[in-house]
Amino acid sequence: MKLWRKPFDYAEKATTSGQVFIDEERCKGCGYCVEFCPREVLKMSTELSPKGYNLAVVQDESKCLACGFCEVICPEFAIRISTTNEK
Amino acid sequence: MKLWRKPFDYAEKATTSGQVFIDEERCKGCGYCVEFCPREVLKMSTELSPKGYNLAVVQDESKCLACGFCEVICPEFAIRISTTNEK
Amino acid sequence: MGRKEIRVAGFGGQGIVLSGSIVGKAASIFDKGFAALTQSYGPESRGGSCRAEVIVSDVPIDYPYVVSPQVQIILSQDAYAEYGRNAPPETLLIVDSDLVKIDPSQNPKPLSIPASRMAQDLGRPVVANIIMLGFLAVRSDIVSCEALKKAILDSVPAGTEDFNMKAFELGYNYDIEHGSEV
Amino acid sequence: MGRKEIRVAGFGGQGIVLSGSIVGKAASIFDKGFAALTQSYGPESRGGSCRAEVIVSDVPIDYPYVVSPQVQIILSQDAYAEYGRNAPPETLLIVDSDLVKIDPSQNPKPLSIPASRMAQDLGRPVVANIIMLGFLAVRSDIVSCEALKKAILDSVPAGTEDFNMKAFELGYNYDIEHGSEV
Amino acid sequence: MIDAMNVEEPSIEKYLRQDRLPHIWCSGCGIGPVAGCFLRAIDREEIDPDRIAVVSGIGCTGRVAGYVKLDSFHTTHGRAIPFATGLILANPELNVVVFSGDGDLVAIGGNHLIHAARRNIDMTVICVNNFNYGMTGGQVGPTAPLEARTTTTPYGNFEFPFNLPYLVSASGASYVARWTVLHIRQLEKAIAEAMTKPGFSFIEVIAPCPVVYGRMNKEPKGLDSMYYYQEKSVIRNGADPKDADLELNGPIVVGKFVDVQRPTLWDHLREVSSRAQEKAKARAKV
Amino acid sequence: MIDAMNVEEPSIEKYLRQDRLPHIWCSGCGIGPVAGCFLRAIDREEIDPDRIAVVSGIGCTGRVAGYVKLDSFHTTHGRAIPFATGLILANPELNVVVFSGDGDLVAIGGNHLIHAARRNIDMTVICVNNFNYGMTGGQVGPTAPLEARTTTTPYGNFEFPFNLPYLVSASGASYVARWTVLHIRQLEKAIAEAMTKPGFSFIEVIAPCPVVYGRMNKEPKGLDSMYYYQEKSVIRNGADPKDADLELNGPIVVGKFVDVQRPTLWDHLREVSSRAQEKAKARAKV
Amino acid sequence: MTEYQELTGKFFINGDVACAEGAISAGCRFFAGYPITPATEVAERMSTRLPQVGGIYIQMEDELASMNAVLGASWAGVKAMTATSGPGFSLMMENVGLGVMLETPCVLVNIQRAGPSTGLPTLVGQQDMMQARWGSHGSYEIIALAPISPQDIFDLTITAFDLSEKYRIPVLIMSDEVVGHMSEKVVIPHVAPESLLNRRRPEVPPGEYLPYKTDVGLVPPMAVAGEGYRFHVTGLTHDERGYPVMTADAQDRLIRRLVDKIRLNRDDIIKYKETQVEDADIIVCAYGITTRIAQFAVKMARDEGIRAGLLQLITVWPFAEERVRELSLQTKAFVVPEINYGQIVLEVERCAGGKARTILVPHMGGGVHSPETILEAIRETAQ
Amino acid sequence: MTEYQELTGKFFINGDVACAEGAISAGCRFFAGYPITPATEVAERMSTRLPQVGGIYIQMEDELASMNAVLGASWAGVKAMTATSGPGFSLMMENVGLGVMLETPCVLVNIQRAGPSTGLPTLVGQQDMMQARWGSHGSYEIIALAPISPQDIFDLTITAFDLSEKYRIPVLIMSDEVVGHMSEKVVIPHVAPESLLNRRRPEVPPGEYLPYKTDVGLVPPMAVAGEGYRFHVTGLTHDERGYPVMTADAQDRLIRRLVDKIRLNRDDIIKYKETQVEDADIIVCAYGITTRIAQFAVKMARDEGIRAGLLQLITVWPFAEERVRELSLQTKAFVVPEINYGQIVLEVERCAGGKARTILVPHMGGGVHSPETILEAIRETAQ
Ligand SMILES: Cc1ncc(C[n+]2csc(CCOP(=O)(O)OP(=O)(O)O)c2C)c(N)n1
Ligand SMILES: Cc1ncc(C[n+]2csc(CCOP(=O)(O)OP(=O)(O)O)c2C)c(N)n1
Ligand code: SF4
Ligand code: SF4
Ligand code: SF4
Ligand code: SF4
Ligand code: SF4
Ligand code: SF4
Ligand SMILES: [Mg+2]
Ligand SMILES: [Mg+2]
Repeated sequence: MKLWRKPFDYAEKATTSGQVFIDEERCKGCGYCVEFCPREVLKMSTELSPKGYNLAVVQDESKCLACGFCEVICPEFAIRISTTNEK
Repeated sequence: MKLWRKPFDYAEKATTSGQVFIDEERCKGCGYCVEFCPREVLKMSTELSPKGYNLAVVQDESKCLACGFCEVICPEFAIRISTTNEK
Repeated sequence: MGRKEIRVAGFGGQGIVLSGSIVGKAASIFDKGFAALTQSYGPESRGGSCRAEVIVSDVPIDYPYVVSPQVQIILSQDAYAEYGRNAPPETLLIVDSDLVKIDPSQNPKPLSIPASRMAQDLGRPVVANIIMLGFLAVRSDIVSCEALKKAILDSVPAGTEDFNMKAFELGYNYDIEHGSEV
Repeated sequence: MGRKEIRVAGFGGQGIVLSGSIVGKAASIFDKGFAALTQSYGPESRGGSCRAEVIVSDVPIDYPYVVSPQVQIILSQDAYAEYGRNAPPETLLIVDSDLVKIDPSQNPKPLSIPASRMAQDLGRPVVANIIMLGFLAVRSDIVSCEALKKAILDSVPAGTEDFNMKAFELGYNYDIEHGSEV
Repeated sequence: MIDAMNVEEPSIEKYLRQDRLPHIWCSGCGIGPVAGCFLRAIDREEIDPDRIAVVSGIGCTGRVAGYVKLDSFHTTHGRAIPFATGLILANPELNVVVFSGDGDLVAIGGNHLIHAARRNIDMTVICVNNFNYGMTGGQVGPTAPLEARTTTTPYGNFEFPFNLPYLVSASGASYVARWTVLHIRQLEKAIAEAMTKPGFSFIEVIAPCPVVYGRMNKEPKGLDSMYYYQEKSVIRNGADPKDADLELNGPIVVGKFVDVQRPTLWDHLREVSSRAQEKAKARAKV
Repeated sequence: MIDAMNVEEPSIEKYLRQDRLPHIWCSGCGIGPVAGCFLRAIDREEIDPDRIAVVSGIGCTGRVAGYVKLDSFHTTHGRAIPFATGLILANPELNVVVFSGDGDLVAIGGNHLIHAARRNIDMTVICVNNFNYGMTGGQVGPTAPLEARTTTTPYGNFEFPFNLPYLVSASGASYVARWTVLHIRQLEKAIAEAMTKPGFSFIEVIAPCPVVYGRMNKEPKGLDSMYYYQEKSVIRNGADPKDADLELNGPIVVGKFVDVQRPTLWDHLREVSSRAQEKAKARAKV
Repeated sequence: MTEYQELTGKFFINGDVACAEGAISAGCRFFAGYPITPATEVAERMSTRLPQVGGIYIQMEDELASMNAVLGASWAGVKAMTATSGPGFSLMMENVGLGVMLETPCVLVNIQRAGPSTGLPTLVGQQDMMQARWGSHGSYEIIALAPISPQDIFDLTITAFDLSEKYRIPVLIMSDEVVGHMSEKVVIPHVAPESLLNRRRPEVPPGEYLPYKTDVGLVPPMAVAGEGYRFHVTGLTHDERGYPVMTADAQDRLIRRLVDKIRLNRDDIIKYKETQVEDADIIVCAYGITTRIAQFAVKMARDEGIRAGLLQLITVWPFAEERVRELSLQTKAFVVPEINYGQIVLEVERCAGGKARTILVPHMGGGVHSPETILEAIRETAQ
Repeated sequence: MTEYQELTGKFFINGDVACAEGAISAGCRFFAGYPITPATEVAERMSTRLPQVGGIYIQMEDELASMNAVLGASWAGVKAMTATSGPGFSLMMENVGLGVMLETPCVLVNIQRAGPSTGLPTLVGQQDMMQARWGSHGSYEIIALAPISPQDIFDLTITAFDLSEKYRIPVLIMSDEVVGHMSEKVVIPHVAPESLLNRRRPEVPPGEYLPYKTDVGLVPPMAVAGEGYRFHVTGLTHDERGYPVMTADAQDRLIRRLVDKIRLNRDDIIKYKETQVEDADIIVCAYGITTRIAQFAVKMARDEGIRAGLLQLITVWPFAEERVRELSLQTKAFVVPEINYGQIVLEVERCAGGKARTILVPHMGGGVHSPETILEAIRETAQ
């Protein structure tokens, strides 16, 4: 039995997990993905891109629920979430 | 006492009487004045005017209440009612 | 036959352009010549001055306006003043006697027919112009009577053919019934 | 002094046109010469390529574009590729070191200052262009330092004067603090 | 419905360019009576005629500007409202009245209509709605009911019409009314109210166009239309304009639908102007 | 408000002209997410992309047409709707979507908007409302709230704005909704509904324009606007659009306001066409 | 929607109606317009006829909308037309430019009345001739034809559609109130669909199609919406892919091609008709209704022994520059009657280049010249 | 509403801003416009400045509305202006015609970008020059000025208002993106109100006033709304009373006067500037920004020993016909650089009348000519 090792957690239970790809060529650092990710998967980097933007980067992919919100809110079509079957 | 000689009549009591002037140069024979006069003061002539219209003419001025409706409805500004003080 | 010119003049609402169109159609479609109809009218939908001019010819027409008309049909006092009163004597002048007061001194005297009254008596004021065309058919050979009739039938709304033919006959026979003035 | 030409190139949002305008104003209003500022930008509000060119002269200017620049301030990699990399050696070339990677083989080596980082460190990214102007003031005599300062004060929003002067000084003193590369 | 009890109509001859009468409108055309109401409203409210400016576009109704002895502008098709906007903004002392047709104000001029209403600009718009383009010979207009016959809808009109009171109130008008030409007394009163009210006022007048629209829709005489109005009109002051749709041969809801107080464009402009002048005292940098 | 429970977003890369990315919109601009919703709605409803035509006017939003890998037309300022009208009438098999900005659709294009709604023509109009003219650098637009600062209202906006849902429903639209960019899931659903519904559909999307409008109105970053939407939005599906006015710093009523069934222009046209052809059998006279 | 109901035979109809019939014979199946005297009858005729032949008639809210709806319809693959007069023509100009830029086949009819502004709505003018060429902003070329009779407008409307399809450009029919409103016999022949020109369609699969890549000649093949090509077009300066490119280089390439596709094909496009010019000392150069008056005047002049001839411009734009240059070497003078205060005469004068005198015979509008006026000008010039 | 807040001194501003300041100095107190690159800054400046000086700035719903609001304001007695670029210019054309017909003083600024259609919104063109003359339907004349620098646009804006008031006509400022967006020093002097021209006002009492009756010259005095004159004006052809008269006669009288009031006053209206033309074998004829490039090229040519000169058209319309005719007798050739595919060159060629060659140096837009291109043309022509 593995149950005892995966304690009941609504968020984790209801979702699959995701991999996050951020296209650096497209990101303009608006911060939407970072701000509205329910799981604080992403953060803004402090580095300046060649066009002078701070880009979004993945901070802790393991938390990702693959909810896709970052993907749909991103104004730059810069994020792609791929779902991994289970955590 | 004159009362018995002027029997109570709403229409006559409430109004003064009028003289009707129709400008033949302006009338185009639409018939509005004739149709909507509450007292059948006016009628359409059967004569054709030089432009081919049947004009409105006064048929019985004595009935006129000077209500002015013919004047305001006339599309041609062709009618002028002048009020005489009493009948 | 060379170039022939007809002018119809009066005010808007009298079917003037339709008359011109019937004449033109008669001449160019049914009589197989050439015809050009031009028209002029003002901003009014009704009652403004209105004029149709038809040129009929056996060769293509260049200048499409009346230079000196063979026939003029006059349907208002204003039109009479403008075109009728001083028309050259060789012009055939036809007026609607209820709409035009002829200057008694004019010579030759224009032909006249009370077409609009006749139409009103018929209960169809709109056919005054067809009555007029019937009258014209007797008086002028610019278009053939046959062609005129065909053109009328081709031009009036479906269902009104009989009526219009009757009006045409009325105009055509007016002289016979009322005695020619010529 | 004849004709002198300055080009500032980078992308939209860097205050490039304002820099040009300050130089032009300094030269023509405070230094009493003539100056013409032209600009070119794309449809983007931000991030598109952007260029300002200032011609300074003691006689009226006819052709208002750069023919061969005395000074070029380069604020993006694209601009470096277009104008910086192959600039003639006599051109004074200044780049923002955080935004432009210089080709190591370029000779003479452009001057560089991390103006945008310095501005960010100040907490006011918008003053990067003013820092740059301070740096320019040390390196070039096209406009006087006095005039430049006046032009800055005349151009920035009320209430931000002190801040901008501080930024100017920062750029002006950069060499002293960081050692000149020339 | 006909209020026949008033006496002593003021003469409107003094407001007419008599040297231009008779006018060009057809026998039975509804435009004349509306023009008459407008002129009587001026008299009734004792509005200084020297301060009135009438602006029309192009159309039969647009000819109104040419018959009134007032400062009057016969502009281009659809552009009466922006022209009037220039007049009133440049001289707020004017009492500006736009008088035009449904095609002019709502087809080609529709954008200006809704924007003027939105701005709540001080003007009165009188729209004579005869459901078609009278001047050009009876083509379908944007108020023509579904299935109406016109010279460009020989198989029946296939477009829904606007409900003008609804459109104009949704845009922001302060005063919105609809009357037919037969409601001649109410119409005069409405125009008087509109002209004395600040902000944007709109009056739709349903009017016969016997010669083109009427002829094709079983109302070949003005009187036929008048009978129709008499029979089918329903006065519903205060009705929600949403419920004032018109249909072919359907009822005509008339009345005053909207009469609200909102700041006008001029109220706002005065405010802006004083702010600007305060700022200007501290001399702006260039 | 944020619905974070869906999984497996379909990729929209196949509908994007990737050779044109990154796009020209500023960091934080709200147009991108709306475009994304549109593309996902196509996928979601399995609409044949070969049959979609996208028409835009001129403006930042107008650039959408250039980024979608669909038949797409970048027309002139204000004229997307009439251009789209020609497309749909000439080929009713198309699914026509007009995608443009508030200035384009409601300022210069306002007349076409209300007339298309009136006709209930089969098209979906997506209006990105950022309260100003982004493309030309932030001038006041007809949806800018009273008192908003823009580059042409340095002393505050002195004109009332349109309430777009109200205007468009008063004109006759069959489907009317308003969402903000933050309501990204609802927006996608709304676009899907609109595109599959016959007749005229209109969706207003409140969107950040941080670089010009935001900068002047205390929302210098897109995120500032997003927080504002988060805080001030009130979802009221079925609300009377009349009550959906927007004010500076006021609440934002969002939701689906209108969803009714009315015959479309094409329904009417088919009818007319069959009448005409019957008549034509009895050969018309010339 | 249904089969084409052909209408053939001889009819006594006016120019407006003939124009509508010409359009239908040319395969036009979409008309969007806005009524205006004296062009309204084109629309009215279309509103009756198009539904009969499975086409669409729509009256738009204004002329701006009409012009755009026509462009949209053309991009859906349907031959489309609008008709207007001066004020509406002015309003359409911005989007004539869009038509040029997107390379959209369509036909725009201007039944000219007298202006400026509202002017004389019911009376003739030829005052929009230069506007036809220069009325939209930007550098471009256009094609404009001027008919002289109802039969001619019928025929030229077909020509207009052919040219518009061939060169992917809005073609203008610059007629006038007299031609529009005059009725004459018009022979409507059977027009075989094969005899009509149609825009070239792409022959490559969607993935390879570039909307503005030319293969042969200067006119690219045209895909239409809904076929799977998934193309993008824009009124911005663009490259072969149809993508905006904001550079002077892209502008140079694009505008040169747009202009040259007309300029370099001028021999195919320009049509004129000459009468007795071979020995003419004086050539009357005319177009539209004025041609017929001029014809009359030239006859009168010949009768008087003056060697007059007539050059009728059928294609007014592009202007018959070469031919006028040639003629200027063999004649003494051009007499140019126009119902305006001097428009096409400027082109004649320019091309005559001082070799032959150029005399304008203006008419301000509201009527045609009397033949005598033109004759008088011929006489004076002959002296 | 309040007193004029005068702004004088030296400023480093761009042409758009200078234009706005020129308008304010000229007494303009009404601006209605619609934003468009590269003219937006004119509007933006006006939106800040007009409320300060008691004027009205309004952003209308489109350019059609803007043009009409300007006309309305002028008829309320206020000097009024609008500013736009190509697409908006096209949209304004119908109502430029109304302005001409009603004889309405006002100023319309076109900061030209490259077209056709949306073209290159942020980049320069000089492609609307013929449209300026011919863009509205009907026969009319117009005045158009072309500035070459911010200072020049300041000055010419004042001139434009003066001319518009004097001749009661919309005056066009045909500037371009480079002039509009370039910044230079502009000296704003104190402009004494007495030095400005104002429309003549009626001197007769209301009963006797006829809006279009001329007393001296061809320009009638102008009443404005609200003064008690109770006048009527119309875009229809009209008589002296302002009443519509639908005849060719009325048309002839009216249009001749409208045209002649400009043509016969051309010596007062037309301004040009000549540099070294006296001995020139080749005269470069230029206007707007191109003048400055041409100036540079002429200098280079002179340095090479080529006798080149420069004719700068300040007034572009009416065209400096007489002067070009005169010069064509003394020079060998005209070289005409334009940022278009040949517009003003057509007028030069026409007026040169074969006496001097005319060479176009076209630039399709999106940039100015390089001085070398013009020099090259001069060189080739010189051979
Ligand atoms: C730009 C322009 N387009 C079209 C016209 C032609 N035109 C004149 S009046 C009119 C419509 C008139 O309809 P409406 O406004 O309803 O007035 P009505 O004649 O019915 O009173 C039209 C289309 C015009 N003068 N100008
Ligand atoms: C006829 C015309 N007028 C003006 C313009 C300039 N212009 C381009 S985009 C635009 C406004 C854009 O505003 P909006 O539609 O709200 O789009 P946004 O940029 O805000 O997304 C304007 C006025 C133009 N291109 N054409
Ligand atoms: S939402 Fe997109 S553009 Fe914004 S920070 Fe995240 S990845 Fe970058
Ligand atoms: S998919 Fe959801 S959880 Fe994962 S990074 Fe994106 S917003 Fe966060
Ligand atoms: S005033 Fe009244 S009663 Fe007298 S005629 Fe007129 S409508 Fe009849
Ligand atoms: S209402 Fe006027 S126009 Fe009509 S019949 Fe009576 S008088 Fe004549
Ligand atoms: S056409 Fe109609 S609207 Fe015009 S005047 Fe005649 S009846 Fe009145
Ligand atoms: S200016 Fe505004 S609307 Fe335009 S791209 Fe930038 S943020 Fe978006
Ligand atoms: Mg109407
Ligand atoms: Mg916007």
